[in-house]
Amino acid sequence: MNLEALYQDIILDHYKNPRGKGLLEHPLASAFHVNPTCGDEITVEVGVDESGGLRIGYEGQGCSISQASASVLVELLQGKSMVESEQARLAFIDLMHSKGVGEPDEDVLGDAVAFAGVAKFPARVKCALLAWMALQDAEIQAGLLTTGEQT
Amino acid sequence: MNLEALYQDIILDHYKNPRGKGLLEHPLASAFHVNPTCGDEITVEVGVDESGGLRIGYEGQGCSISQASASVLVELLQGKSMVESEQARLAFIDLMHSKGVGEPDEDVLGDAVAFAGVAKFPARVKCALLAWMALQDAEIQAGLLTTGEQT
Amino acid sequence: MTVLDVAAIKADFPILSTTVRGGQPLVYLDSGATSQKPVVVLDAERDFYEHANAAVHRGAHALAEAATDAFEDARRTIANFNGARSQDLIFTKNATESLNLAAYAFSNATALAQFEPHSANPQFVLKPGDSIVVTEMEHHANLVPWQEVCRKTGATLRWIPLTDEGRLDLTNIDSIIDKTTKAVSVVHQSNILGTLNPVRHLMELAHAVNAVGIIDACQSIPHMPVRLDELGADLVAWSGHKMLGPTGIGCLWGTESILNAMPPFLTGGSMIEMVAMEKSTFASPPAKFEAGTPMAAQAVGLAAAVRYLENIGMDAVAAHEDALTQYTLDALNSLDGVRIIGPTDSNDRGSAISFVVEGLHPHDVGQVLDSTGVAVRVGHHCAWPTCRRFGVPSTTRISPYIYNDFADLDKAVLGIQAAQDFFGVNA
Amino acid sequence: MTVLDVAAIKADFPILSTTVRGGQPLVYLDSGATSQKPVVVLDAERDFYEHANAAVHRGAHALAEAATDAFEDARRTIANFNGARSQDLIFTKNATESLNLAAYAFSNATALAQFEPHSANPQFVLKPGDSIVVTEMEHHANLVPWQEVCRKTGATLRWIPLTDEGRLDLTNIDSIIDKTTKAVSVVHQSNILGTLNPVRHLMELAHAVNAVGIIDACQSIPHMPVRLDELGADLVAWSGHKMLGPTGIGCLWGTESILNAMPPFLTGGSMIEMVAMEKSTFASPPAKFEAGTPMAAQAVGLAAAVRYLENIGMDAVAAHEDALTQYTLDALNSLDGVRIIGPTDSNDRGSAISFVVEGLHPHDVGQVLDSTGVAVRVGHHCAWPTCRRFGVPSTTRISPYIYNDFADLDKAVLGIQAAQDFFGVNA
Ligand SMILES: Cc1ncc(COP(=O)(O)O)c(C=O)c1O
Ligand SMILES: Cc1ncc(COP(=O)(O)O)c(C=O)c1O
Repeated sequence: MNLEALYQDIILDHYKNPRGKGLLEHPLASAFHVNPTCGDEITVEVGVDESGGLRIGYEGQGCSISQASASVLVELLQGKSMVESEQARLAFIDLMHSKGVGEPDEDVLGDAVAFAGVAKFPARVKCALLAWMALQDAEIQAGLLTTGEQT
Repeated sequence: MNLEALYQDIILDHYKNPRGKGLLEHPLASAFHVNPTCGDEITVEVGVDESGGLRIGYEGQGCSISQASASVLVELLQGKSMVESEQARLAFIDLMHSKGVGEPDEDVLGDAVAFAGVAKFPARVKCALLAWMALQDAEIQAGLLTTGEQT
Repeated sequence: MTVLDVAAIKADFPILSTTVRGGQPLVYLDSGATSQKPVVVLDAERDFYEHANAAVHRGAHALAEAATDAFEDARRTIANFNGARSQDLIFTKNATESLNLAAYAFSNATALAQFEPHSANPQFVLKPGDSIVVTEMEHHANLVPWQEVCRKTGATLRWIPLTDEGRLDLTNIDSIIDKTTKAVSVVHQSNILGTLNPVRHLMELAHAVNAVGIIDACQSIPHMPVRLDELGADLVAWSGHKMLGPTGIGCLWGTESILNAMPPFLTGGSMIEMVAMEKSTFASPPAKFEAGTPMAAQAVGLAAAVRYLENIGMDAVAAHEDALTQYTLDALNSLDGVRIIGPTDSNDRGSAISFVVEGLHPHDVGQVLDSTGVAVRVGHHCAWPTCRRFGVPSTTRISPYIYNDFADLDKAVLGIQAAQDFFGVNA
Repeated sequence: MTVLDVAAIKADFPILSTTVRGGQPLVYLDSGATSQKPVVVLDAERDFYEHANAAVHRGAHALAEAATDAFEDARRTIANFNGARSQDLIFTKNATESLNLAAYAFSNATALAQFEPHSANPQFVLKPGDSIVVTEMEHHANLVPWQEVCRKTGATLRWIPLTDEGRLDLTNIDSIIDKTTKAVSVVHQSNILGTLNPVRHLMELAHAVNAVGIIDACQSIPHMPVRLDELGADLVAWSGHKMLGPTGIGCLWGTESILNAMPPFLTGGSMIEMVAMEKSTFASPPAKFEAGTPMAAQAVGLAAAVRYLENIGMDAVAAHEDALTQYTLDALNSLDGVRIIGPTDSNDRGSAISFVVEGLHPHDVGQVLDSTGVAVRVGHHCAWPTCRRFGVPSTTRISPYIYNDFADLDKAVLGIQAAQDFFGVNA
């Protein structure tokens, strides 16, 4: 059993106690993404606060990995600058594509390092990435990110 | 080499000296058949003479087997009654589908027994049958044969 | 114990003695997605490549004859398995292509009708106001192609709804299949609910209004005796890979008259009669629907699979699966927090059993099972609208086959309980 | 001697050490129809079935992951072989399906335009007056699908004629490819004449009038280095079975923008984004064009074939074939009563060489060769209009590959002379 490697306590905790769940009052943009193999859904909304920091809201339904990943994302990136946020988002995508041999940087990824084990389960990588891809889409729509920066 | 088993002298003779080649003056019906894998073609025409015997004419181009088979057909069936002709035609088709183990009846098939060896070469069976299938078609069109009798 | 000697059967499938996830013996319960292959199938394919490989129907040399013979023998074997004539059996790459072939008959004939009205068979020509009928339990393969036909012709898609038990609700069937209906295409046995549908009756309703009747037999032909001529359909589609055959081969059976009436689908080599730059004419079925170099080795492999099933006997296969189904239903019905999606008793249902576990997402259930070596399918099983109908985003599905025994199902049940424990939802 | 160690290569192909027709060692010279398979390809397929077989892209268990990995690795390997990105490579069952996929983009978009004008990409919508351009040397697979498109849309088919040497006659090309032209689809290397066509130039002419440019690379990719991004095409089709791969798998490569613009072809599972009874949306390429359970084992087999070719090196393959071509042309040119159909010198031509023997029908030539163990193709080679252009009903074709040497070709030449003797036409 390598279940524990996948379902780190941090992941289970975020799954059972999601942080920052809920949509924004006045979002700049909203992106709805779905995992076509299992039907999991997420809506990610973005805005900008007075000090220029990112505002993120979300709603969704899905498995522990997809939901915990959304919760970790919001906790990690809420209020961050676009530069910091992009650094973390790209680091998370790299980690997910590392096939389990990546060395996550906790300074950049915070709780998201707990997802390192997911990268060993290719079929679950899509679950972990769902919110992060929706975020990218919402940011592009809001004009916070240009398509050239897509990964 | 089992070439001789396929290309019996009778076949080569009919190929080089085709009997009864040429179309009829006033056919009752005419059928054009083609072998879609090699492009060989035949036109078979039928009519009935004063004594009720079959009249057959043909034109075609193709390999030794298809052309010799047409020549043998005409020589064998020209002037025959429909009953005799059908007996021979069906016997020939049976022979061709015998995979080389059939015992051809020379009384019924005449020179056509020489085609027994062709049945061992599935790709050439279609060549040997080309004229015989066209004949059937022409006979049906002429009302000499009903579709129920098709094989 | 069931009627089959499962231990002996398992031994014929090399993959079933492998381990996964660091040493867990594989328990394969995902045969609804694809089946495993016995060694005779792998040997038959290899033997073809090593002794008979050549382009089928396109040559006159010794190998070309051997390849053509092997391919047409395979067609006879497979047709005969389902009581059909070999000239009525078309090889495709999978059931999805088979169903698209059927659907394209309608969109192609409709397009043709505009420019060559006399070449378009009116049976297949659609116009706004016409309808096509499917069910709410179709696999996407028997839904999306018909949606596409409707988008291209202006026809309307209708569907037979489901009861809460996962059966077809035929209450208003007269207003669903009516004189506007040009095609009725229904799944024989649902891959998600397990339901066995009254297809004969539906085909009769279709024919009563002169509609073409089509059956998706992907989940029935591998699991029970099916005589194609007794289903009452015009066209029947299924896949080879779900019945012990190789990937890359599917089948479409049709009556002689429908195959003659349908326009060709894929066009090119081997399906023609004559070709000129200006115009071509087409061969008779089945060649008419088999453009290009065919999947010859796969046809030979599927024939070996069919002979393997014939040796066991499809009655025995069905009896074995009935026993497994009853066993699984009993076990799941007795588990707290488990809800079966589909018929909960074993009447008129197959061995594919979907369920949800309260408080747990199917992905997580499947992951725990997987960690114990048990392979089940999680997701919407390409029947997303059916999931919606039952208010769930997805399900977990156990789908056993001839190589599974009660012990395999016990492991699955243990795995479900382990998942409840792991996520703490069994309190 | 050529650059390849043919004896060593032959040893990798089990079938090449078999005999035919009562003890004649097989000399296989029909690779233009289909190639033989090295043992590494057979092993790769078997290994997939014995260790990774599961439904690709449809499961989360260990085997499903292994199968998906193997399938996508195969896609990367095959794409990389031709300098392409894996997401631009679509798997089909054969080149014929690939070319039909391209052709159906036009007929489907045209039909859609009537009922959902905004969903139909104007690039693919045809109307009477529009034209599609092919050549007079197309394989039926790249001719009949376009004839069918024209029948369904009212567009006109045009073709580039041939010179007596079997080259494209571009004299009036400006009146063939003009502003009415919506697609130009041409064969890279002719399977009957051997001619290598100036496809880059033709693709430029196509793009100059905003037409979609399509190449049939069935006979080039197996035989020479081809970088897809350097051909200038929008879409390129080829088959796996002609390049040492299994039957049942083909490829279609497309530029990112064309694949995004084209409507889907086969629809069903695995190609969707969301499905409801009322409406579905589609996945991005390549999934968008890969409906149904894919030919996973065959993709893995084709990847092994590609690795085998990479080990030899495609430059070496091409050099080897050039030497065989020159050798064959010299031998045939010096035979009395033999006429080559196609270029008689080795410039811009491949190794497929068609010929006719005065006074002999190709079937009879082939039969005599076959009786000596030599397998060549006779017939119209699915290029019937090309035969007509040269005033012959059919030809005999020698088409060697990496496993053939000069001795094989000597045997073929002896066989032709034996046929002349046997039928007494060499007097
Ligand atoms: C030039 C050419 N195009 C297309 C095809 C069709 O390929 P397939 O039969 O594998 O679909 C072939 C081979 O048959 C060919 O040689
Ligand atoms: C009921 C049903 N129909 C159609 C299909 C499609 O079959 P394939 O994916 O082999 O084309 C499947 C399986 O995926 C199925 O279970």
